[in-house]
Formats: sequence, structure tokens, C-alpha cells
Amino acid sequence: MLNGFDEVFIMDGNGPYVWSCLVIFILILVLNIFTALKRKNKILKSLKKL
Amino acid sequence: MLPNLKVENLSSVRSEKVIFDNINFEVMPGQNIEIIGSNGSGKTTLLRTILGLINQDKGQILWLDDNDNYNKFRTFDCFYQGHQLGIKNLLTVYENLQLTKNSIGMPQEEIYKLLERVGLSNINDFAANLSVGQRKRIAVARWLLKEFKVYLIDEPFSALDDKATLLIEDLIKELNAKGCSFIITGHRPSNILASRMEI
Amino acid sequence: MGSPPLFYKWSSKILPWLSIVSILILGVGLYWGMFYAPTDYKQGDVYRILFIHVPSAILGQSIFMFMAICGFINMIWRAKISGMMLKSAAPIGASFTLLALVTGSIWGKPTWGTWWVWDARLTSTLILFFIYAALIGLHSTIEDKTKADRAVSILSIVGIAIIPVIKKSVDWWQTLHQPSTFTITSSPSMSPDMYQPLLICVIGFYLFFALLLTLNLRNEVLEREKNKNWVRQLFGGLS
Amino acid sequence: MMQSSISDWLTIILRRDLIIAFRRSSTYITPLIFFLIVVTFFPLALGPQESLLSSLAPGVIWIAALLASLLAVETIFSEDFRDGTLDDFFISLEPSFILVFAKVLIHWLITGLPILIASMIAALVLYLPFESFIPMIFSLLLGTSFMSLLGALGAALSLGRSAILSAIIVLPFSIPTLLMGTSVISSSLINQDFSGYLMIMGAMLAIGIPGLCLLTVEALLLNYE
Repeated sequence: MLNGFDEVFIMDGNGPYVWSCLVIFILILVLNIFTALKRKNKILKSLKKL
Repeated sequence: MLPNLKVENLSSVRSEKVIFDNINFEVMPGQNIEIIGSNGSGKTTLLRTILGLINQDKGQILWLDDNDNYNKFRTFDCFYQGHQLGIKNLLTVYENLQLTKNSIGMPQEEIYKLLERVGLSNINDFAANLSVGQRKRIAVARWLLKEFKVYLIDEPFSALDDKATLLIEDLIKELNAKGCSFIITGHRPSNILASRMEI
Repeated sequence: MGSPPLFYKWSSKILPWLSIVSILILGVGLYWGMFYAPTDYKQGDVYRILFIHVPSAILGQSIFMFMAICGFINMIWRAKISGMMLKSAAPIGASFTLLALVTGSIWGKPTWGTWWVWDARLTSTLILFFIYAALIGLHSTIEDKTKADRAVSILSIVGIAIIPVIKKSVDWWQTLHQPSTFTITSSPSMSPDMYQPLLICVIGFYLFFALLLTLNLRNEVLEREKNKNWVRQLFGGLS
Repeated sequence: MMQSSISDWLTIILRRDLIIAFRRSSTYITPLIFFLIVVTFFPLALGPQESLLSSLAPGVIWIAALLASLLAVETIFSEDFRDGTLDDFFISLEPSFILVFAKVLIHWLITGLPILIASMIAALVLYLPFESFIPMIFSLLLGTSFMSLLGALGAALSLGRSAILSAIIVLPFSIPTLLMGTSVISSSLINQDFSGYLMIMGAMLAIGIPGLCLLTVEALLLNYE
């Protein structure tokens, strides 16, 4: 059980590695969602013009 | 005498554009069909759909088989000559005729006879430096290698001088007499005996 | 589900639910894994990367299996929707495989001191990523979309046939050259309260894949059927 | 007389394409030269020490063979597609995947065989010991034929488009061949038994011939829609 903020953050020296993984994971997910939504808007805009 | 080929309300649509719509015709042995249409009107697509190279959207193509009933799958060979004529530039005139599927086991003099018949004398020239008319004569010579029930020829008369046009008309008449039927395409009606069809 | 308009209506109903459930489960799984899972006695806390690395590697492979099945259906029954599924699943599979590669190499740094380890599983994940890139590349070069779908489905069938061969040959290659080194495959001793969060993470990943696939598929359906009248009714009317 | 027409047609196709290939000599020279150039790059780049080169020899020979056999893959179908002879494959009553196999066989004769011959020179140049010449020949024999099959599928998928695309499509799938081929030579270097690897390559080839040819026919038909 990890408790206390510093224990969670530092994780005996390997903290940055774990958190960088989490950040990259969230980054890739958000990237996927963002491209999907951007494409949706582009399609809807072109549909409106039809 | 049953028709060799029956085409029933054939239609094909390509990306929202109607290529051709409910085409119906029958091909009796020895009888010709001429498909007249301007450039890009779907003549070649129609020929290739009949051959089965392209799938149609609606309608069906029925071929007569040995025990006189019709099914979708063709059971006899037919001859197709497209725009590119299937001629290899690196082969000589003689080789272009000899190295094809239909000339298996054919003696040499017979091939020479065929080449004279279509008016080709320069037997050993490479096909690369031949005029379009001469290349068409090689393609026409291939008609006579074997008798086919159905010939599908894409624009046989385009880019031809009068002598070559006469030659092709004679050949078509001769093969009609032997019971072979032709489906040809063109821009304007030619003067062979055929039932015309606009597309 | 088979016809695109049906799919579009059906998916607009389930989309909000799907997004809420997937975010929820993924959040719970990751939070549990990152904070409440016990520290591993051998690797310390760095093993928590496992909660992202293992699910994304599993997903990379199962998305390829999914694409091969769609490709097979597309080849046999020419179902347009399965072709669209194939195209929309490819980028998702590629990004999860990329995620697995990146987290795998980040995991390698603290444990072996090098960013990249030529370990059997990481190498076959890398090859899987190249195959995804080949599929996406092939699809983008062919203009006519239905033809592109059939080309990609042919390639995905070849892919699914050859991936087991690749995995096996990479394993043999691994034993031939470095039989001794510790490989990432033997994951740390999975005590139950480490295993449960991992399971939830995997479920969360699968749900997220379903969400992304639905989003991409809806775009694909709209784009390909944009001059069909059901699309015009849905959207044309608004203009 | 169905049977005779297939074997006659195959011989006609083989004769025709071999005549064309020998008329345009570059078709079988370029893979040969490309293979030898790639092989000579490695000693230039990594230094000519014998110990280093002989340990690298299996990998170098195999990488060069793979790339060289992919070089000429573009020409398998493109010429026939352009001048209309490919249509006969699909119009005739004979099964078209056997005819596609004939084209793959020709590509192998034009590129695979010269590579096999050139690999002897490469083995000499890279100080490969004599007793592993035979395993190398066998592994390249099986490997280059599988590469021709795979290359045919890549060429069919990217017909009329850029040739590089067929290489990018095919290379990830050639990794098992590369691994098996190099392990045949390297295990013959340390005179271990290499028959297992050869058997796997043979099995892949046996499954590949019908499977990949059928898929190549499907890929070719795509270009007719």
C-alpha cells in the first residue's frame, strides 16, 4: 500500500519512469480521440455544405 | 440452334455513376453484335463484365454449356482482344503469334501461312518498331489460330487503313460462316452484318 | 449492424454509455494498480509500468486478430462495414502497439540500464508495429476505398498466418543468441492483489478500443456514404 | 484435353518470358550486381578483419539476398498488366493461380537463381568456411523462392503504384525466412544440426505456394474493378 505523497511520487527513485509511462499512455489516448473528433467535425462541415 | 450467350438486364454502377443499364441481348452462333458508343461510355467495361473480369451490380450473364442448359460459369474458351492487343514488344512478329496459348502444337508453315494471310511479311522484325496497323494485323492473325465460339473484340476497326478494314471484314465473314460469333465495339457502325446496340 | 445507417443510429445510442463505462473502468484499474497494488519485492515500484505495458501488448495482438477476422469477412461476403472496421481499427492497433513498445523500453531503463532490450516479446511487438504500418500505408495509397479495403484484408490474412511463425522464430532467435539473460516475458510473481488490477486494466483497455473503434467507424461511415440520402436526411436537413 | 493445355500453356509462358528476359539482359544482371555490391559494402564499412567478416557472413549474405530478390519484384506483373496479356490468365478456363505460379517461377529463375550463384562468390569474399557452403545454398534456395512468392503478392497489391510500396509491404513478412536462413548458416558454422531450420523453411514454402498464389490472384483481380 503506497501512502504519502512523496512515497507515491518518488517510488524509491523510479517514480519518473512510471509516471512518464502513464503520461505517454494518456497522451496516445487523447491523441486518438482528438483526431477522431477533429475528423468528425471536418466531415460534418463538408456535409453541411453539400 | 440455341444462343451461345444470353445477357439479361445487366447493369453496373461505378461510384454513383451509371456505366450501363439493363442491357439485354443474345448471341446466336455465327451472328454478330456491335456495341456503338462514344469514348468512356462503358463499352470496354461491358465487354470485361461479360468476360467475368469485372463483377456487375445487377443482371446475369448466361453461357450455354455442353448439355444445352445455361449457367453462370462459362465452359468453353472465348477470345478477347483489348485495346492493348496483348503484343510483346521484345518478341518478333513470328514469336508473338507462336508463343501464345492458342498456337500450341501448330507447325511452322501454318503460322507462316497465317501471317501472309493477314499481310505481314517482315516476320522477324521486333514488334516494338511496328505501326499500329501492323500490330493490329498480328492481333487479327491470332483469331485464326483456333476456332472460338465467341470473339469479344474491343474496337477492331479503330486506326486502320481501308485495306486492313477490308481484311478484317472478310475474316469476320469467314469465321461467321464457320459458326463463330463476334461481339465488337466501336465509335461508328461498321459495315459488317451485325445487330447494332447503342450504349 | 450490417448496414451502415443501422450501425450509425445504433452507435449514437450506445456511444455516451460506452465512453462513461470505459473511462470509469480504466480509471479504477489504473488507480488501483498505481497506488494500491503492493510493491514487488524484486523490482520495487517500477513494475507498475506493467499495468500499462501488458494490456497494450495484449491489445496490439488482439486488434490484429480482430482485423484479420474483419478482413476474412470482407473477402468472403464483401461486407462494406467489415472493410470500414478494418480501416478504422488499424490506427488504434498501431498506437497500442507503439504504446507497448515505448512502455517496454521505459521499463527496461531502470531494470537493465538500457533503453532497448532485444528481448523476444519486445522484438515481435516491434515487428507487429511494422506490419500495422504496412497495412495503414497500403490503405492510404489506393484511392478507391473499397479496393483499398480488399487489399488490406488480403494483407491482414497473410499477416495473421505469419505472425505465429514470426513469434516462434523470434523466440528461437532469442535462445540461439542470448539464452541466459532475464527476459521480460517472465512477469514478476503475480500475487492475486497484483493480478486483479491488471485484469481490470485489460478490460478497461478493451472498452477503450471499442470506444475508439466506434468513433473512427462513425467517421468512416459518414465519409463513405456522404452522398447517400440517409446521411443527407440526418445532416443535410440542418443546413 | 484439359490437363495437357495447362502444362502446355505453362511451358509457353515460361518460354515466352525467358526469351523476353534474356533479350533484355538487365533483368537478371541487376539483382546479381546489386547483391554483390551490398555484400562488398560490409567489409568496406566494418573493416576487412577475417574473424569479424566470417562471423557476420550469414547475416550479410542473407540481408543482401532478401533485398536483391525484392529489387526486381516490380516487373513480375506490371509488363503483362500493361500490354493486356494478364487478362488471358483470368479469362481462360484453367485455374489462374497456377498461371500466377508460373510468373512467380519465372521471377525466381531470373532473380533467385543468379543470387544463388553470386552467393558463392559472396561466401568466398566474406571468408565463409567451405563446409557451410552447401547449407547456405540450400537455405538461399528455399529462402529466395519464398521471397519471390511474397514479392509477387506485394507486386500484385501495389501494381501501377510505387515499387517501394511492395517492398514495405513484404519486408515485415520476410523476417521468419531471414531468421531461419541465417540460423541455418550460423549453426552449420558451429557444426550443429541445421536440418530443423531447413524443414521449417520448406514447410513455409509448401504452404506459401498455394496460399500466396491464391491471394495474389485475388490481389490482381482488384486491379480490374
